[in-house]
Amino acid sequence: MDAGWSPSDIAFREEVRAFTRESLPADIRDKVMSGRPLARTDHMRWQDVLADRGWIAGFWPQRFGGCDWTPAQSYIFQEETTYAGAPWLLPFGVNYVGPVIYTYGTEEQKARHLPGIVSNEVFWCQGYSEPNAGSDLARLSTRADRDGDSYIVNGSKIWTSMAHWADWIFALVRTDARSKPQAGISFLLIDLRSPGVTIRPIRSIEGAHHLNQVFFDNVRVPVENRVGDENRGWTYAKFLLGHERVLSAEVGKGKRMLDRLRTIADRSGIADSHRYRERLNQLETDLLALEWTTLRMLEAVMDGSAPGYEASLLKLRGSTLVQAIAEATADALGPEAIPYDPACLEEGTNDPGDELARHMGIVSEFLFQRAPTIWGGSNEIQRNIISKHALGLG
Amino acid sequence: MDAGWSPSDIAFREEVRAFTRESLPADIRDKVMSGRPLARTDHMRWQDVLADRGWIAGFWPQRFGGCDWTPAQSYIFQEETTYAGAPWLLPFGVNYVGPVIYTYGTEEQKARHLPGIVSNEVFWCQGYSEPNAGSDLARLSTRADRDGDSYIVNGSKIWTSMAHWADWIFALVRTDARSKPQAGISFLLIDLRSPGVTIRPIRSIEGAHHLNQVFFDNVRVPVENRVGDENRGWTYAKFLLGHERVLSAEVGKGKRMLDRLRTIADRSGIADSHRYRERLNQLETDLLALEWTTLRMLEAVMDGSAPGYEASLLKLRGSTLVQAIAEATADALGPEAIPYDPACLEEGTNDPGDELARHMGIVSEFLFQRAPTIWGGSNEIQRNIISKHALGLG
Amino acid sequence: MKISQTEEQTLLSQSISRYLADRYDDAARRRAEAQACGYDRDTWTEIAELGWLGASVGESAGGFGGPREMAIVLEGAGRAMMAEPLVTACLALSILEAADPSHGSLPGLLSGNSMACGLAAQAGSGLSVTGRNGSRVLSGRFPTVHAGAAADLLVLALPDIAVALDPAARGIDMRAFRGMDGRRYADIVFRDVPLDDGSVLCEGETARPVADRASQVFSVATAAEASGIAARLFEETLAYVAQREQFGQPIGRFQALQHRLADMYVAVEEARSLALAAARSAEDDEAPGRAVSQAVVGTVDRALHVAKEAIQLHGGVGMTEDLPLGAGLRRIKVLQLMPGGAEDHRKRLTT
Amino acid sequence: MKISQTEEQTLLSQSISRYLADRYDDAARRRAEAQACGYDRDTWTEIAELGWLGASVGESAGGFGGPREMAIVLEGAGRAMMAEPLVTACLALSILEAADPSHGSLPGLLSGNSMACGLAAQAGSGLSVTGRNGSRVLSGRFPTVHAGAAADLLVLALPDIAVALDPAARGIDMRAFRGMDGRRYADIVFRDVPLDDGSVLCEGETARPVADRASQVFSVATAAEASGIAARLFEETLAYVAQREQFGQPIGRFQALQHRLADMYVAVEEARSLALAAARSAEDDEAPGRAVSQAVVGTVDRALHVAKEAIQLHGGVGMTEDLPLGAGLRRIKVLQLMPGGAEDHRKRLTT
Repeated sequence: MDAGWSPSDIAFREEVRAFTRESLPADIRDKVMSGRPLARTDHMRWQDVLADRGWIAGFWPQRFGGCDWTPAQSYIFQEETTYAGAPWLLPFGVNYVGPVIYTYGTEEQKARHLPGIVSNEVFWCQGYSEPNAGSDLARLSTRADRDGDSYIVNGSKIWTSMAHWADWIFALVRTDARSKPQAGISFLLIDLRSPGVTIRPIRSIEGAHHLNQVFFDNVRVPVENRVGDENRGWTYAKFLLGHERVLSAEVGKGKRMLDRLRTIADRSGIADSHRYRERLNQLETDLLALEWTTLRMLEAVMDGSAPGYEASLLKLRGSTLVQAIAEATADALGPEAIPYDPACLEEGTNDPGDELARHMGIVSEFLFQRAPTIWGGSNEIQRNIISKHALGLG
Repeated sequence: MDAGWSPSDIAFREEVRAFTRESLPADIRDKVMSGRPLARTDHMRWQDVLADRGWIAGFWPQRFGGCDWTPAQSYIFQEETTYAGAPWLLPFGVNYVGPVIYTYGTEEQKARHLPGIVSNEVFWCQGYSEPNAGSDLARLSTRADRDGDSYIVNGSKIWTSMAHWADWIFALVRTDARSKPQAGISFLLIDLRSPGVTIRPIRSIEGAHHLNQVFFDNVRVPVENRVGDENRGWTYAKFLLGHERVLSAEVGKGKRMLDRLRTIADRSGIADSHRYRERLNQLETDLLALEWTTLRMLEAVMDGSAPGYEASLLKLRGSTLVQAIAEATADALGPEAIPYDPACLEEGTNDPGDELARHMGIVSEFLFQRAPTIWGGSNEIQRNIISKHALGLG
Repeated sequence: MKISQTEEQTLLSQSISRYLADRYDDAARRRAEAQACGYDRDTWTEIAELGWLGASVGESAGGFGGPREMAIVLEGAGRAMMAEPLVTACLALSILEAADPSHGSLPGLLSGNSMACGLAAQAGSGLSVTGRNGSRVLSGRFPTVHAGAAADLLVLALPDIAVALDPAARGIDMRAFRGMDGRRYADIVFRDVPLDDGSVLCEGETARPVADRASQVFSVATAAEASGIAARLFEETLAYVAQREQFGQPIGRFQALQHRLADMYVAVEEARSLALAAARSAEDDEAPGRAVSQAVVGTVDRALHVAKEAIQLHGGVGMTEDLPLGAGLRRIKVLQLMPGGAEDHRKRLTT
Repeated sequence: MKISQTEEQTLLSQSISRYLADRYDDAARRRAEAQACGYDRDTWTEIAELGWLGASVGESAGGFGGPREMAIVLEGAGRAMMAEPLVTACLALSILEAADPSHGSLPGLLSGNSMACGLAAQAGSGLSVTGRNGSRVLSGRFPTVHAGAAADLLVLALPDIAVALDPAARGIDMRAFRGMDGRRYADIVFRDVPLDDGSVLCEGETARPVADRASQVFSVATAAEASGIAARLFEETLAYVAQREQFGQPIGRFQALQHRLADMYVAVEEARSLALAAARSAEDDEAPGRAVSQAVVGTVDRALHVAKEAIQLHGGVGMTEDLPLGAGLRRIKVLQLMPGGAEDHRKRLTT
């Protein structure tokens, strides 16, 4: 079905497809395709390839190292690379902190931090959630007390993905305890090598280590590392949350996962079972709906009529769908899914020739995919946003 | 599976089964089995049969005309008669107002009203809901102003099932507008032949007329028709809502409806389709769960350990299940379900020999069964009750 | 990039909405249903004049649109739950367009002076054409033809032949009935109906794409109507929960209901997306494929969910004919169960 | 009328709860999982002394219970997500009871000094006994035997024969592995394993009821364990939402969550009812029927729903191994996918 792409969009899609086919290392692709965990070096190797091509931050303005991609191009890039088995392009630098810096940062901050993101030399992570502040960021209690030209930061951040791999963290911290909870928050850039930073790994239910708790014990952060005004960090955080979320629908990923489901079902002999067919048909239909909803929202973003809550709609459905595909894939393995030990996921064999290791990736992904309906604003929060903003139910 | 019934319970079940087999008129049974609408006379004929046997109000104390049935006997009676195709024993007199009168009424009220219920001579209906007071009875605004030995009633009641067939209505009315919403309400018995009463029929989505709006225009009601204290009607209403609800699970009805679904599927040739089998299996499993939950709750009621919210649990699941069976049955008809005109339901042919008329009953029931999840405290209200009272979530 | 609609399509959509808002409320629907033929002939002429029928075919056939424009018309009709036989009439026009765009009946049909019912093979059973050349006869049955008894022409697209028949022709038997959606249907049986040269629109190799087209258009129309109904039932519910007060506030303030409304909203948006996907596929003149069947199943499933939730969240009043919710549920059930409807597509997709 | 449990059964249930509360927290489970054999042998002896194993068989075999008592034990074990191989051990005891209640191994098994794995035919594949009388051999495979490598005895119930074998016997091949639920399993392959008179428990006509019994007991145990896990996960969630504060109040005050918790509560109650139905059916010694299969499917489906909701409603912390939610989800997935598990029952019910 023709989605109404322009000729230049179609040409761009071909370009991305050809580039990915040629440039994505086979071993990385194989890990992604089989759901096995990626090492830091896997992410970095692929992102280096993109950096060389100038495609790390394609949607950024050219003057900051981007390509001025339209939302359609960003979408095409994500869909094509993801479908082809490229690793998730880690969003912490390029999608999250980068746009905040080039929108609200000082010239010095832009000069210091943007090049490292575009060149894939600096690895960022995000410090928003705290043990007592999950969905409710207004409750956050990590303090930054002014001391001359520095802030002294104390507290901790949790669910910090990839913090153990990161160089820097951008964090929301409380700089004024007396004002209303949403006010009094500032947006700080913190070098993770600073004295007083400790990182505790958190083991996830699928056996992987990607989550962390980051502790700040009298960590000294120069005031020049604050983005924007003091006590207005909430504004920048909200800007960030709304940024580029149309891409979150993960249509390419859904297609890739459905391909694998079909392959496994063919191999395991359940492809003829009616139950499997009903389920596959349901998932394919949901993906078709998600794809066309994404396209409609993309169009709205491009012609300036985007309702503003399109991200919530796509996040809600996209996360639910990849979750369902991941479970259907584990189920398609049947009893063969059982010989999987999450405790061995990270240290265990990752030899792609090992059939059990392949299954391990599939079961691991079934468990891991319980997360997308929680992170980035849980689906309950997304329903709140939709009912308040799209439906006006206040 | 042996549910642990006592020998006397087993004997009672045999007695009810034999009695129903012999005494339930075949034409009434046939209407019930095929889902066609019952006339007032159909209900009355069957209830006369029960009245003759002394089984209209079996669970009532003997001194008021009942049989002192245990909850187990009440359950057995309902399951057996319903499964055999007996009409729903209309609850307004026997289950609702009767127990309120013998618990809170005066000797005169007992003497005047109870015999008519037990003998099936007086037809009652229930006046709780109002256009602006559905789940929230505290909002009710039908007024009863004292005038000497009478109240003057003004206002209207809505969703009054069978009001057009009824002789009397029991109604909640506001007798004190100044006190808190839950207070200031009284429980009145009103003769529907009183001057100033008008009944407007409401056509339901399945084409039947069972709902009504009852208007009161300066209706004079003797003060002696008030049950219990003035302004304490809320207490009696709550007593009534909690009364005998363990029976609401409708296990017998579910079994009867599943029998019909199987028959129709066999006839329509879909019995071999996997989709139908999955659905049937799901419904059968849900019914098995409902039945054993009902039995567990029944045991708890009898040994005095009932948690108090068992009615909500059973109502929630029972209503959802009969709704699902009714829809599966319409779906099993496939395209043959289409030639059904709700506008002709009441006046249309009820000749059981007419195949279309049989289908009419099935489609009508699919539509009608959207109601049980709404009436008697919607399922949303039941979830509120469970979360507050069973789960303590306040 | 033009994904959802062009400016012209937006204008069409707005004009439809205006007409429906001004002229077609629930009372109008009920009056239409009460007519002997099951719809209102004045309305029919009006909407024909407004171009609703011309929207479904291209200029070569005297119209100005195609599948996407037809879908816009049917989404509007679904929203208003119109009793008028738009699906069947658009289907007839599309078959004529594909088989014989200069067919003499087209001007009269487009102006609303006459009405044709289109019959796609997937809605029929036991269809056969026997005999050779001058002496062929058609047999078979279409059990659920909307407004069949009011048709001036029956236009059939079978895999090997497309024909246009006078409903009064020998061998055509009709039994009219009202369906659960309140509409008039005919159960049409063809028994050895002679096919003369005048009735044959095309045959042999050229008939297959016509039949494919009919199947495609029927699916697009079904998805579009279901998506319109879903949108309407959702809007009714949203308006209701915003004004209905219980426990001291509008019930739309209760979070449990808000989350269910959010899910209804998502279902409506997805139904719209799926209906669009189906229309775009037909625009590209693709053969009827898996995705189009999925679009039909997906929109009808979502519309059914929305209809049930609409009734539940309205409470008692949702069970009454005072509101159009029951009508919506009944119509969606027909779209699900009718021959060639969502269940048939699901069967094809899963077996 | 005694539907759910007798006084003795209530006492048993209370004693189990007490032991688990005192002695078996999540850390104990992790320690047990970390043992080479996959469970803790001291715990095994303790619970044997408390009568947990004796609960599954009647007096003739040296125990004091039956299927309902076994279900009570397994519901408790499910609640604690115990790593100890109770299902397989109870199954072995039940087969021995049905086939040869005076079998010499029983006292040692009941006291916990030794451990036997029971193998019901539904969990195996390619099972066959060939040859006649003195020279019969057994072949086949049981791919997922909990704690198989730690067994002192393997007790098999096949339709025509029941046997008890030394795991070290010639022709028995074991490959040990850890499953996604963190437990130790063995993939056991029997290749022409000679069956001497000492290993045969019963055969021919008398073997069928033994095999039926094994099948029944396996189902009862699966349903009971799933129902226990569901109850535990629900309780964890209820406690969490009551104390976790966000937006100025415990999240359990938010109505959308309340309604989902109400549905979880209903699922847990129904799982309990279905597990009870299965146990009562086995108590009455009925042949394995549709209802028992439905009870397995129904409890596992409900437990799976509860596990997913438990993780979702916990948010981030639900995704970590700091809580037992992931362990619960993984165990339920095993009960669903294992040979003879819920999916196999569903297949039987729907094809």
